[in-house]
Amino acid sequence: MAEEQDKFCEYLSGVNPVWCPGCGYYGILSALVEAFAELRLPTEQLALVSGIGCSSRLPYFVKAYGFHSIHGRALPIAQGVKTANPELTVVAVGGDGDGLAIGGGHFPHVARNNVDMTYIMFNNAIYGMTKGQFSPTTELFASTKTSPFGLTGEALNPCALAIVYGASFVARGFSVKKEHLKDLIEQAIRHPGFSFVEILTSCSSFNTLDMNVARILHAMDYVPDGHDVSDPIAALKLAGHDEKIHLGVLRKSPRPTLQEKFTEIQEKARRGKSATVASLARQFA
Amino acid sequence: MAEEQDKFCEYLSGVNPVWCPGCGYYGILSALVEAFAELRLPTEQLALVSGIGCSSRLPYFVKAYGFHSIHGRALPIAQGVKTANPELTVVAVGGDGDGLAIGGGHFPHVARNNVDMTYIMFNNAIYGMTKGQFSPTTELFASTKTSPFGLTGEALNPCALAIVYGASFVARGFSVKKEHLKDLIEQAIRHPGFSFVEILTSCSSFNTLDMNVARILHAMDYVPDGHDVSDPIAALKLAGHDEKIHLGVLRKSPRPTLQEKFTEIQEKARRGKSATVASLARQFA
Amino acid sequence: MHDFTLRVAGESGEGVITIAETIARIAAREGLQLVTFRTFPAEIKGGACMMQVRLSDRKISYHGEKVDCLVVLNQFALEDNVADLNPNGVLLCEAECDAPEGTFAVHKIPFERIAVREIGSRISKNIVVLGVLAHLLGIPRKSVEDFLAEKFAKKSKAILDHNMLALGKGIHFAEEHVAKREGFGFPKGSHQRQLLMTGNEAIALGAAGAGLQCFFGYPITPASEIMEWLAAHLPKLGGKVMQTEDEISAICAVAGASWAGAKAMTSTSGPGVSLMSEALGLLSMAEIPAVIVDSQRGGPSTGLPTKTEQSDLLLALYGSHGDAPRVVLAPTSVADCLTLIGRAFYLSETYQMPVIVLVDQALSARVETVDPALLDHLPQAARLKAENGDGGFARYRLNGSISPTALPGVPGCEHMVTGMEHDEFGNFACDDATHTAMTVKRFQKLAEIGTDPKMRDSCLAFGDEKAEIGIVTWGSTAGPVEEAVRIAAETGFSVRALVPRLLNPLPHAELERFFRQVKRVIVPELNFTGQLASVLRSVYRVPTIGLAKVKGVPMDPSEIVAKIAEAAAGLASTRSAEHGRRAG
Amino acid sequence: MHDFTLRVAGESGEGVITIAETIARIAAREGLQLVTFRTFPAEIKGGACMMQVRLSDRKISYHGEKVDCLVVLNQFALEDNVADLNPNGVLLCEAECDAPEGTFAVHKIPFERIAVREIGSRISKNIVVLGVLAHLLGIPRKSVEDFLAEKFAKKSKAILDHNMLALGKGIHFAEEHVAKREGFGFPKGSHQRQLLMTGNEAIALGAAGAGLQCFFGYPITPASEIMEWLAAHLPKLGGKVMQTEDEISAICAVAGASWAGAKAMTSTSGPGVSLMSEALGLLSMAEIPAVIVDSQRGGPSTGLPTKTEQSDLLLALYGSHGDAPRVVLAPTSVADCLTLIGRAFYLSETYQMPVIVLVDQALSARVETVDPALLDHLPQAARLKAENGDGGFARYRLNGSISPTALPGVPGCEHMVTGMEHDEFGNFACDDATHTAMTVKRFQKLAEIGTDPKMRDSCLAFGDEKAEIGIVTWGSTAGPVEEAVRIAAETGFSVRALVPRLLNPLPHAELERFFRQVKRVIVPELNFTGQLASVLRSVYRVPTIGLAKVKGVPMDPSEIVAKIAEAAAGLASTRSAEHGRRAG
Ligand SMILES: Cc1ncc(C[n+]2csc(CCOP(=O)(O)OP(=O)(O)O)c2C)c(N)n1
Ligand SMILES: Cc1ncc(C[n+]2csc(CCOP(=O)(O)OP(=O)(O)O)c2C)c(N)n1
Ligand code: SF4
Ligand code: SF4
Ligand SMILES: [Mg+2]
Ligand SMILES: [Mg+2]
Repeated sequence: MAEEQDKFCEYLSGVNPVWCPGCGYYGILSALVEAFAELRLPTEQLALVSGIGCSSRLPYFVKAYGFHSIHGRALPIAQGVKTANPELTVVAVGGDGDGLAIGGGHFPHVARNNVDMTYIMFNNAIYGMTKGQFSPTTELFASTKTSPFGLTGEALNPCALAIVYGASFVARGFSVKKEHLKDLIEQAIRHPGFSFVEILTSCSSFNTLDMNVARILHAMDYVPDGHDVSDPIAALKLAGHDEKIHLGVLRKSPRPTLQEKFTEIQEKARRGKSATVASLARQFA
Repeated sequence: MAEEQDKFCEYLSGVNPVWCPGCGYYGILSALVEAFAELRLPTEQLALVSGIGCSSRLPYFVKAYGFHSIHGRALPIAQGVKTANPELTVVAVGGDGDGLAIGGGHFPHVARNNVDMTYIMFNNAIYGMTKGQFSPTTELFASTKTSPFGLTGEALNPCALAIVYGASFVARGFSVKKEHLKDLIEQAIRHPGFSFVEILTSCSSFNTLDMNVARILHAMDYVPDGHDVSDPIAALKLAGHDEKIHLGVLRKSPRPTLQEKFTEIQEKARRGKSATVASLARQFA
Repeated sequence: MHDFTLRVAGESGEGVITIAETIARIAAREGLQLVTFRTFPAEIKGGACMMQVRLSDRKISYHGEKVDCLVVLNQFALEDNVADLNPNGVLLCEAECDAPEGTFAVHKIPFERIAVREIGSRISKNIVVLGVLAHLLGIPRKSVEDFLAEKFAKKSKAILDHNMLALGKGIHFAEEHVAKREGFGFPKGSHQRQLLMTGNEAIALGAAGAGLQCFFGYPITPASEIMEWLAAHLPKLGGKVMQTEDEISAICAVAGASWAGAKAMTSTSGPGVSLMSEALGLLSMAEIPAVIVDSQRGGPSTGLPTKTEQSDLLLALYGSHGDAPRVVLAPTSVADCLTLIGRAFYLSETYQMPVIVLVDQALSARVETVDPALLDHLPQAARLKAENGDGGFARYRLNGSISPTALPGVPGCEHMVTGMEHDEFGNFACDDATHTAMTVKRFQKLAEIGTDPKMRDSCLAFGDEKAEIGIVTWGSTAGPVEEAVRIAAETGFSVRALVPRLLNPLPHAELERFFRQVKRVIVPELNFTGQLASVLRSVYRVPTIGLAKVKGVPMDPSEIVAKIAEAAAGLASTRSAEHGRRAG
Repeated sequence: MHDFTLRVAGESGEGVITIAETIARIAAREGLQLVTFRTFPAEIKGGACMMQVRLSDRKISYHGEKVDCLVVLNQFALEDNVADLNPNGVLLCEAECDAPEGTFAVHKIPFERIAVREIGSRISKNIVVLGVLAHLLGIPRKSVEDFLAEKFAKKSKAILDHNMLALGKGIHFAEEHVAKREGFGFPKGSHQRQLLMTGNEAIALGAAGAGLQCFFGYPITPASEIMEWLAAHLPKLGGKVMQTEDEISAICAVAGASWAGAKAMTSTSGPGVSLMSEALGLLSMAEIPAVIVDSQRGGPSTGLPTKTEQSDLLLALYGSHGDAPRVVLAPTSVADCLTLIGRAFYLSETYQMPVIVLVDQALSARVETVDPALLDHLPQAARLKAENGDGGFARYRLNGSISPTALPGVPGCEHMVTGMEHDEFGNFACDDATHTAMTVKRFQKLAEIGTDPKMRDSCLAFGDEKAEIGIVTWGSTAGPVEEAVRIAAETGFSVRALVPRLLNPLPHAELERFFRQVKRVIVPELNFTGQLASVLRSVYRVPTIGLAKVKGVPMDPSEIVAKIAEAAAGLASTRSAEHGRRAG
């Protein structure tokens, strides 16, 4: 126990989280570092990349190489990190606004390129950092600061998006179900290729309705045992919220990672011969 | 016949298309103006918005109010147009690169907000304008100018995306099947809410493989009669290319449009009372 | 007393802002002029915060450097703020605090104990403070009671009673323990009720008043409140407000809405303007009106989101590829926010181009009095429009810089607008002659704005018209500069300050006249590279004395006064050297 | 003849470029120096096009204003181009053309008929033209044959034979009908094989040579070829090239890859740079090396994608919110593209900041000779790195401007990089002192680059060192300026030109010395607002004589010579006025 605690602490930077009391993110942070500890990942091999938002502050609190970047750009940055150094364990974290609003254009492409990394989206259905405007996943809490008379759009479903984008691992967790969440994160990191984990979590300051703990505890269910993760249509069905909100691994579709593709490309390009800059210059002679 | 021809010409601006000989876009242009003619839309009520690409040149060739904008931004601009003047028939056109690569972040949001407009994507699976780099839908023609040794990513499926984004009308046409296409465009324009039409079309200069006419004629099939357009899962199944490439209307999910939401919001805000700037200022007294 | 400055400081959540704002609201009702200042904790929740309120019976433009009365709710707040208390001021502190020695009067007051013991709720503390202040500053009890009654009108009677009780306890305690001072406290008001609002509220209200129809935006500190106010109120006037998925979408939707005929606007901060760079160029090229508000914060990048800075000027001027003209305005006060947002709509609609309004965090957030009459002067601009046509509409007619537009829907005027270079009809054209003619047309607008009679008042000026020491500044730094000029005059330095509120095109006539007259030019601004100074040097080739700081809060008048003294010394020594040479 | 200029013009798709490029390749093999120029039709396919090749036995920097030999394949091409033919030049035109009267020699040649009738394929026309040119310009038949043999080495023997036949027919026809002229044609080469490449190829090759590991980009005219060349070749060296979904993704992936330790780069044109504005600020703030190439095209907005312009300078300098320093380099020739891309990696890696390299469509696309030895001089820069640590790594150590970094993977140096203002450890800090100290640190780098010994050669200079008329220009306009200075000297005007290749920080020592010496400063540049001129005025407060044009093609030396003459006249009249005054 004490040893577990120690292992856990090894992954904390010592910087105290700035989150509000009661914020669901505390639970996520601890599930995350426990997963790191379980996987015995060397801290120096861990690259945590985030955008901007309360959730994106997470890297400061973890002992790892951390990149707190700009709003919505965690994914392309993470893709660059992994491309440059495939040895690293790359994890991108961020909010629903960061990932589905301003950063929503990058998600399909990093997924379809199967960058071998894990993307963890903290879905609190609100913009926490900017104090309570609706996000693309806001559904129940209709009268946010920028929608005082109701929302205009239907909410997006992050897991359904990830599936259609071709993410090769898609799972949904809940900040309150810490053990389950830890396990999902471990699986996601272990999975070779692009892994997506949506975490339902409540913003205690600005939206306690959408991801209300009691409500979700009531509405949730685990992915049924017989679910075929290789079937995208089955995964899409489970991803929907219609009856129950399903927690667990929804989809797996293993295929070559971006890194493997790069290796293949380099081999094809070389055709067994080695090249130098001087040899390349010869085409201009 | 001559009268039909006249009607058709009424919708042409007189500017000659700059497309390559053999480009599939000629067929699309004629299906489009025939649909306009069929619908008897007054030219001055037509607002055509486009981004950048060969396909985005279309508005120049049509008699209408046209906005040739910047790469990837046709949708948010069109949303602005419709918001300002709900009377207009707003049609956005553009390429697969314009809409799914640089502009891919806007698509989910205009769809989920159900802006009452029609978005027509010319899917030639290539960047035509910039002379032959792969696009997010390139699949078969692997060795494009920027992927000489093969592609790294899986192709995206525009109709599947539109369905998950909550587009309230989703259809797929083929530039060669002009009558069918014309009919789809008509339906899309008539549909209240956000309508999406993907058009398969070949780039005669830079990609004749992915949308090869003979190949598609062989692989295509029409949406079967019994298909339930109100079922998103059924729509997603048909949207896939696994066995056949299905042409026709895949999905319809009528719901209040953005304009209707705005009206509702204004009513709620007013609570039956009328306001003036002076009355609003009183809160600061 | 003509002028009185109060500061309240404590922990975020303790009611600091409520106390200061209540005092401010009551003062505004009495017809006093007000400028306030507050800090924002960088923490997501909690953290130190303070609010300062300066009241005067005359027009003021700065929140005051020293305070006459300081209220602190804890020891940290005391230590952080006591240095700013006037030697003959009054310190009100929570009873447990360790007050330092000083010439000021100190009153330790058990605010919290009174609240907890006598009223039974810790959150009543702020009303107790209010009671003490009412007594000390000589605010009529009735004014405070009326205000509270209005404020809690929609709450239960019990809540109101509760607050009235707290107020009474505060007043009562003060009457017993706090000696009132002659001439200390509220100046006499004009009794002409002033509006009291933040810069962001002034922008939102002014935009509504100028006819804004469609607003698109994306939340960002410190601009979000503009969108939030509009979301709550514009629909009442039939307007539409929409939060988009990002700033690119917002500016593009503005472009679309504006093309379709609506007065359209967005508001953001630096990161958003950076993202809008490409679309801003489209607006210049396609000649589409648009109003963009940038509430600047500490940069670069995500920077210091809750701190103020004036470091987006060069971005506003030049932040697009190609030669892309845009108008830049910079309000100097909250009232000016209201006025200039109106002007922004006038200029964008008239000249068919993007107009960027630069404010900053401090101005966006500070509460100030605004004369309600300003609302009546907001322009109701209209675009030059063709009402019908018969085909072949020349949207970009080369006949002067402003071509009539036709809104979608007008029969016979169907036409193209485009971000590509184009001929008069909007068709792509890339020959030398067309590109040159169209570029000239687009830039000609700036020249015309420079001589637009409606823009004659583009500069503020303070100080001695004959002074040899000059100051040019912009935006919210105008306040500290005005104060500095006043202080300098008292100390015997004669200074003239000029504040262009139109930064592109610059008001050449005024600036040239100014530069002909002054011998030294100090340019105070809240950025590192001296952005306005660099533009002035480029355009007028005047030497400038930079006073460029990135400190996160408004400049102190004393920093400016010090620079004035330096410049004066420099001038004197040059003069005596010259004199020496002439004598020698 | 030391110098010879050939132009080929016709319809896109007719082989115009092949003809001119073949001549160019053969000349480069002979060791001649070459500068070329070509236009790009704005149409998606087809449209008028031309390519010009200037050959010399000395270093040249401009493609030539007048041509010695003009080959036109149709009447339109003839009419568009004949005005540029030297009075004693030679016109080769398709037989049906209507050649105008002139002092030049005219040869009507049935290129197409020969191709169709005698070789049996219209597309052989270009080889027939080549044959005629080989004869007229005195190119050894063997050189042409060798070249063709190599070019078609991988094709079937039949194809090669076909082409050899066409070549023979061309030469044969010319021998019978086209009189050779003494001293007309190819100058004598040095026989030191030169590389022949475009500016875009030089950038790509130079980047590979400087150690580029990861490239991310998005296609855009006129920069796409950089990415395309790299996609085809960098993987051979173990590098990775990826087309991203947009420019924002590209620059962000560059940021990520660079942070992880790779030399990383992107290339784009103006619209892409506008979109990258926000992320560029992140690179400045987080102190991450990155190389960004901007091949400028006509603006603003989508503008004139196939035309050249130098109108992104101010964007490159100032295009981010906040005070965000970046380095800006501007190569002046194709060879310089190769050299300066190497320098860009050196500066970005050494100073840990973004470096923008500004080229333009004309330079990107033009083919020029490059000395192969330049490849050996490309720097192999390395970042200052900590190799291990024991926790608490101070990524932003305030000890000089360059703090050692640690790459992810190094044990014990785990740390944060961030776009927020931060303390030495990368933790968010928003106090005045930290923000000021870190801003100073970030800008200090620019000062240090200014005195970096590796950057001593930051300026090119031509002309008379004692001249009173000065020219400052940048980028590809250096070529026309060098030519203009030479022409002006011949006409009796003494002129000195200075071309900073480093535009931020400016090479102050050289510029200041220059401004002390010259009495007039002309600033030719291809934009409307005079962007470099405005910077020079701001920094040095010198009066400038603008020569700012947006014409879509490189400036003509004659335009510059005219301005020189004007300036000289102005100078003379001032002088005589002064003289008069002194005499009076
Ligand atoms: C370009 C840009 N636009 C806007 C912002 C302001 N901003 C900061 S965080 C945020 C949204 C936060 O919401 P989310 O991503 O859901 O994260 P959370 O705070 O809820 O964890 C916004 C809009 C910014 N920093 N940069
Ligand atoms: C910001 C920006 N980036 C890149 C470009 C260059 N560009 C023009 S069109 C285009 C893609 C065209 O492909 P697609 O959208 O599929 O249209 P198509 O030409 O195939 O019809 C690109 C990358 C641009 N104009 N602007
Ligand atoms: S604002 Fe919401 S999301 Fe942010 S820290 Fe507070 S509770 Fe958590
Ligand atoms: S490049 Fe392709 S898409 Fe563009 S016009 Fe030509 S054939 Fe059509
Ligand atoms: Mg959120
Ligand atoms: Mg395409």
